[in-house]
Amino acid sequence: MIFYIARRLLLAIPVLFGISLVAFALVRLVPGDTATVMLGMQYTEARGEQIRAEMGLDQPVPVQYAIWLSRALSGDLGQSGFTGQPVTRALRERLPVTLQLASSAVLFALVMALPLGMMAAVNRGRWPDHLAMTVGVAGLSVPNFWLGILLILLFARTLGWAPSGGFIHLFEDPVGNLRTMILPAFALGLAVAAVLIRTMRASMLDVLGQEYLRMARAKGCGPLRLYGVHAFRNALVPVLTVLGIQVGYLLGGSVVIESVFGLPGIGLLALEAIRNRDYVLLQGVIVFVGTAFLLINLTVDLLYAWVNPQIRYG
Amino acid sequence: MVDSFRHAGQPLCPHPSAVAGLVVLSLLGLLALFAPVIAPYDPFALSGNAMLAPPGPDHWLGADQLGRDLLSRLLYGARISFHVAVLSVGFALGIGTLAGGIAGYVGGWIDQVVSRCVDVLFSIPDILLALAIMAALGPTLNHLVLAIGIVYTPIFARIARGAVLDLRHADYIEAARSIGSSPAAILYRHVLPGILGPLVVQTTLSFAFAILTEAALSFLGLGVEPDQPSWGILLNQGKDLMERAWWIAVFPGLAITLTVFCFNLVGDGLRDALDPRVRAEKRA
Amino acid sequence: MTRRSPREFEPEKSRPPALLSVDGLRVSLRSRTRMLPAVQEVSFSMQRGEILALVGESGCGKSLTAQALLGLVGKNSLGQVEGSIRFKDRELTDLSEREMRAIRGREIAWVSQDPMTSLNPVYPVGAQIAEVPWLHQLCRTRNQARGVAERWMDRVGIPDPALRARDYPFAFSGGMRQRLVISMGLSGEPDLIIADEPTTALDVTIQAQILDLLHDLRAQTGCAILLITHDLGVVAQWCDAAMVMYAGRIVEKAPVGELLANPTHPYTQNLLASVPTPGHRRPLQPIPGQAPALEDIPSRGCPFRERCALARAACEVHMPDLVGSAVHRVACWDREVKA
Amino acid sequence: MTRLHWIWCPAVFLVLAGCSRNADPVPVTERDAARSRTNELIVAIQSDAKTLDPHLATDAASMRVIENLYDTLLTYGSAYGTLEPGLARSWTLSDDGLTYTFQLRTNACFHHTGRPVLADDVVYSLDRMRSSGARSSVFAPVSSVTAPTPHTVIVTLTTPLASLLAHLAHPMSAVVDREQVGAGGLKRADGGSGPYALIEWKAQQYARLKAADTAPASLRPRVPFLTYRPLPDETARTTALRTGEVDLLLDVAGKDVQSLQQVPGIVVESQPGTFWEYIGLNCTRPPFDDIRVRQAVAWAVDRDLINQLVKFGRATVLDGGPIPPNHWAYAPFTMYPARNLERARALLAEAGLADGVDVELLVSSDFPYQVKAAEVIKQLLKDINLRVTVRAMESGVFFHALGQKDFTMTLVGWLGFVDPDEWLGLLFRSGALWNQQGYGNPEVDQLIEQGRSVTDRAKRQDIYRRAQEIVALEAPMVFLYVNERTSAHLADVKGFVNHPTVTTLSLRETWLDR
Repeated sequence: MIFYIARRLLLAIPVLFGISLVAFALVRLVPGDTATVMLGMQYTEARGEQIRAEMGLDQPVPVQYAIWLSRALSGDLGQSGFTGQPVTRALRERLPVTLQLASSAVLFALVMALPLGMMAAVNRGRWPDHLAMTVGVAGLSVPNFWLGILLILLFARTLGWAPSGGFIHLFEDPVGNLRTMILPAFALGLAVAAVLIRTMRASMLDVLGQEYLRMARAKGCGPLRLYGVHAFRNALVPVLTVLGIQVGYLLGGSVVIESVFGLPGIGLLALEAIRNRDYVLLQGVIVFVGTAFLLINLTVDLLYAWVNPQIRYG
Repeated sequence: MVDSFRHAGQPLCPHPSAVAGLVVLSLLGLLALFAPVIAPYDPFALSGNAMLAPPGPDHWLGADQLGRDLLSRLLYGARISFHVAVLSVGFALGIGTLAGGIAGYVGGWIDQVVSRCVDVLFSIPDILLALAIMAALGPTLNHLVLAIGIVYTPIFARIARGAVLDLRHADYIEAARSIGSSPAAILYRHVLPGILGPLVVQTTLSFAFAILTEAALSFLGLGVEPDQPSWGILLNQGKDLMERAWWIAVFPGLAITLTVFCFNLVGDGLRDALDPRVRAEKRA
Repeated sequence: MTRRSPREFEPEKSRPPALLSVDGLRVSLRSRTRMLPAVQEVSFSMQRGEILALVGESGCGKSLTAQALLGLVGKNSLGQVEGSIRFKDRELTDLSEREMRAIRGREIAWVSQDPMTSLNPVYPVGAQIAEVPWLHQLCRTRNQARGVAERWMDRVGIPDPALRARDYPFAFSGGMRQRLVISMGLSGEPDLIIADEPTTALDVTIQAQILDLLHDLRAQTGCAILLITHDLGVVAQWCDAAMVMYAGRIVEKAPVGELLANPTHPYTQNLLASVPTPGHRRPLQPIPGQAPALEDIPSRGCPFRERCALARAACEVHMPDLVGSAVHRVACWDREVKA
Repeated sequence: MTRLHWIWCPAVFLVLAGCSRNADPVPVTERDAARSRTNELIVAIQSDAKTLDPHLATDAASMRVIENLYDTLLTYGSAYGTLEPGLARSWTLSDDGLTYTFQLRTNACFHHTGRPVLADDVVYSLDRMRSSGARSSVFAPVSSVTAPTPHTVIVTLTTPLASLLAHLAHPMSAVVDREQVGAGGLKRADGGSGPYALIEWKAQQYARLKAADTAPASLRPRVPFLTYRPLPDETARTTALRTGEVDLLLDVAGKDVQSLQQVPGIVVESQPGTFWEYIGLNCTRPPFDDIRVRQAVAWAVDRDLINQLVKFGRATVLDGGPIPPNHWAYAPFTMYPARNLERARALLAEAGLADGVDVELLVSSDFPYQVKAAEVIKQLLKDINLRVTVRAMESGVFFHALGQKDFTMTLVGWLGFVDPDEWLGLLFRSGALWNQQGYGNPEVDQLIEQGRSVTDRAKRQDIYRRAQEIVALEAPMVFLYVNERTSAHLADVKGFVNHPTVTTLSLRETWLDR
């Protein structure tokens, strides 16, 4: 098991390296730079050069990359050119919001998808199946930002049940926090739920055809035990894998959803960084998100091993 | 044994939903194609009188803040959506399949390089990647196509590579090789047909994603020129007017949802029909 | 033909009331257009301690018959069960699903075809075995159930059961897994075990071990075993009586000795002729053609006629009844000729 | 056997997510000391402040927060165009108009260090503004700033500067705490002595202020806590006001005015403002280096239509000069009374562009109403064969492009504060920093110089009228309209004054009737 993790981590290194390279290169293709945006209308060559020199942007790009990479390896992603705030601190400030948003979305997706997918498989070809499959396709087809807008219109503007934007910290006002999170989590989670419903249904159908399930019935298991215990955990294995893949969607989707709901998370941070041509911050965000994606996938694989004992020992 | 009996005598399901999706898509495609003929108004024509006109006999789907006819804008918007989807997915399909196919077929360090690149692109969430590319290139239609194309290239590369790897050692390929067929001929005649199924499915599904991504980027203001009637832009313009003029945000959203829904239906149908693995599962 | 049951075979009528008696069992499966009869006119009975074989090619309805006995078909839209299944003076077809559940595993156990897939891969085997006594409230605590499970693992010959109970199925070999499946069947102390081809997935030496085990356990617990198999060798060696099934119908039924010595139905004869007999050098004769698929079973007449060398006009029209002596019955228009 | 622990995994994840809050050095007691809806005024702003350094800030959001943290020598009076004492309790001007002497208040203290504000600090701040600040150019005629006594500041000029006092009253002409600047800059810190002190600033969430203990009782604001919440989405802002999540909106979009007015419990106040918008034409680049092409645009634009479509008819069309009617220097003349396509076409033909030309119109995507206006202009100019491509950019890059004169045509706005020099001098003088059109006319330059040095209001009025006429005629900018300034607040917010400029100084006198 430890070898397995170690191997996975080793394999992640070139990918991480690649991400940093892409982030670095891409960000430097963006027209305009931090100095130009900071100075705006008051930009002059001299002052621009001065600021670039302060930020080390006057060095050749490979040198910049080398310096940045060596610092990044020691956990220092540099300082935002725009606010002077360390990137790691900006990330740390914003992370809880995105984390809460993404995990609420996943929670919502699981709560919705697992029973629906299971019901669909058990009642294959009948109305619960059709319902679940319709949700499964429709959920994938609704643009999440549109859904967000509609939710705001309905629940925030018309009914007044939830605020239409902004963020309240969990510890400052748990109820308020929940109220600010529920709509974005739904808007973001629906597509994940759709994918999971389909996966759950397919894997459940697969499991339902397995001999051990007939065996369990022959043992005298009732439906609850049959589906809830014997089938469920087996069916979960592909669902977990797919969930891992969905993390990428969640991280990307949170950019849009955070923008729609005005949630100050990593996604909004990325948009701000683009807006301000904040090189250091933007590459920090991309590298961070890429790393998070890899780590989450690793976690999912470990979870996978936990659900599926064969891998655990293999 | 019950299972082996279960679907005996059941004719191969013709996927009515996929057919319906295809019909609606063709209809949408025709509407987009003939938008200049069908559209009741010039989609850019301003009108002080029609400002925020609700849906009615003059403007079936209402008008926006600048008095532009929403139906006409939606029809022209479909052109943008389809244009971006077709070109970007075409780009992704071409480059991705080529890169993945070569990587899988040749193997060695080329495979390593391609695979790592694919991993890297996969690790950056698609919207974020597209955003960064759009920011780097600037908001034009061609750049939009390129950005979305790049984002969806790795998936095709991965599929093509996997399929080619599977096929590389298949008996009939070995046979072709042993009778001295050139690699190009083998790729074209034997490998390509073998990977066509998954690629067709992925292409269809990618259309759906591409339309969503285009809408999202336009919505965030990193899409095409702001007066163009891209569905994402229409939505963005509608969002602040929701209370006064719900139709501006609702109809484009419906258009996106419908189109993507149809692509998804067709994609699912194709997957069931073309993917032998799924077919086998379905039979079981 | 070395081993025989301790009790010699007796005529049915002189015996105590049967453990199981099946009468006119008919199982139909729903297809898109109609109900297809997959099992028809199956009647037989079993005594306590008896090992009865149900023989036939794959797809002939053996497993379906077994599942009907367990009430695993007919309770959903896929199939429909008609006829009577009397088990210990209860009519199983009248029981509710809940009542059936109390019987499954506890009174009628099932040992499935494929040990490789019959164990749930994500739970330790001990827990899976313990589930049976726990579900049927044979034990008051989970610990007791675990103890029962370990005891049964020990009895089916799994070394070091306390330790191995915590292992997952993939850690066991095929033979070991079949032992586990058997111990799972036995842990409810059932009166009837339905063993559905318990050895097909195993290699020959393991096969013999497993069948020996079943045989011994029958002797120890006195349970009856309905052994479903396509292997006449297995029938000859371990069973008391046998029924031959073809296209959902029982075509011949006799004590094993009688059946082997005096096969009457042409299908049985063909079946025997296609199996190599040790010591006898003779050419093997494969049965021409193949068993009909479910939807191809003719709605009238003898289903075997297509492959039968003795087919005649009557075979086209009516299905012969299962008739004959109390011990040996056969369903063939040709039986008079034979007799 | 039934292991359902996994159900809890996401839940635990959720809780952990909440736990990882950042460790701000501010003690909790201070952060939340007895704050409640009865003593806290929550103001919604369009975007988060970019910096808290008054000398660097150029965006309205930053100014909003900063102006309540800092003192200036003078402040704007609540009547538009008047000035009142601030840190300076009195001032005198020498007869030659070149030396201003300010007497400082003695009871002002910096929040962070508790140090009294002395003349040295004023000198330091003015020098900082003159040398590197965003508004250094307005202080160009200042030759020296000295502090002969701890409470006297002398500002010496090279030429008379009529607008100096108005410039000093600008909220960003703030006096900053030198020690705070040295301690790591003011970007995220409070170096002020103003009525409110910063408690906590959480990016994109809120900036929380409380009434400064250091302020003298007479100047202490009536509301103990003041919180700014950035809500970038227009809809979210109005919703937040309706649901009472925020108390005050400083900018209400034209489309929302009507609907908000109908909501009971919400007070909407509107008056003509000083934020005006224009089409900027780059006079150094073809085709707009030709005055006729510029004039063609001015004639081809339908200001009323844009006002109607984009501003819901709530702005005031500028058909003459840029200074709005509510200002004392307003010049009542009309240069472009209505759209006149014939004239526009004729002018273009004269310039040899009868077949039209392609131009790019640069706008900032951060101001959706300007993007909308650009869309309208694109259609309007199509009628005279000017084929416009609208290009929207994020504001940072956009303003850089403007500053570099790297554009052909733009649509943007300008916020005039108090002195007419802020309308004309900064924009139309040859080589002026904000003269991104590259416009130059010696006569205008001369008029602007005159306007600066003459202190008599009536004379200045004439001078600026002349300047406006020339500028409107030569059309480096096509003036469109001046916006209404509308604020909305809950009815129990009392004493807030909706000022024509962005200033919110009246927050000091605002109180909550709860």
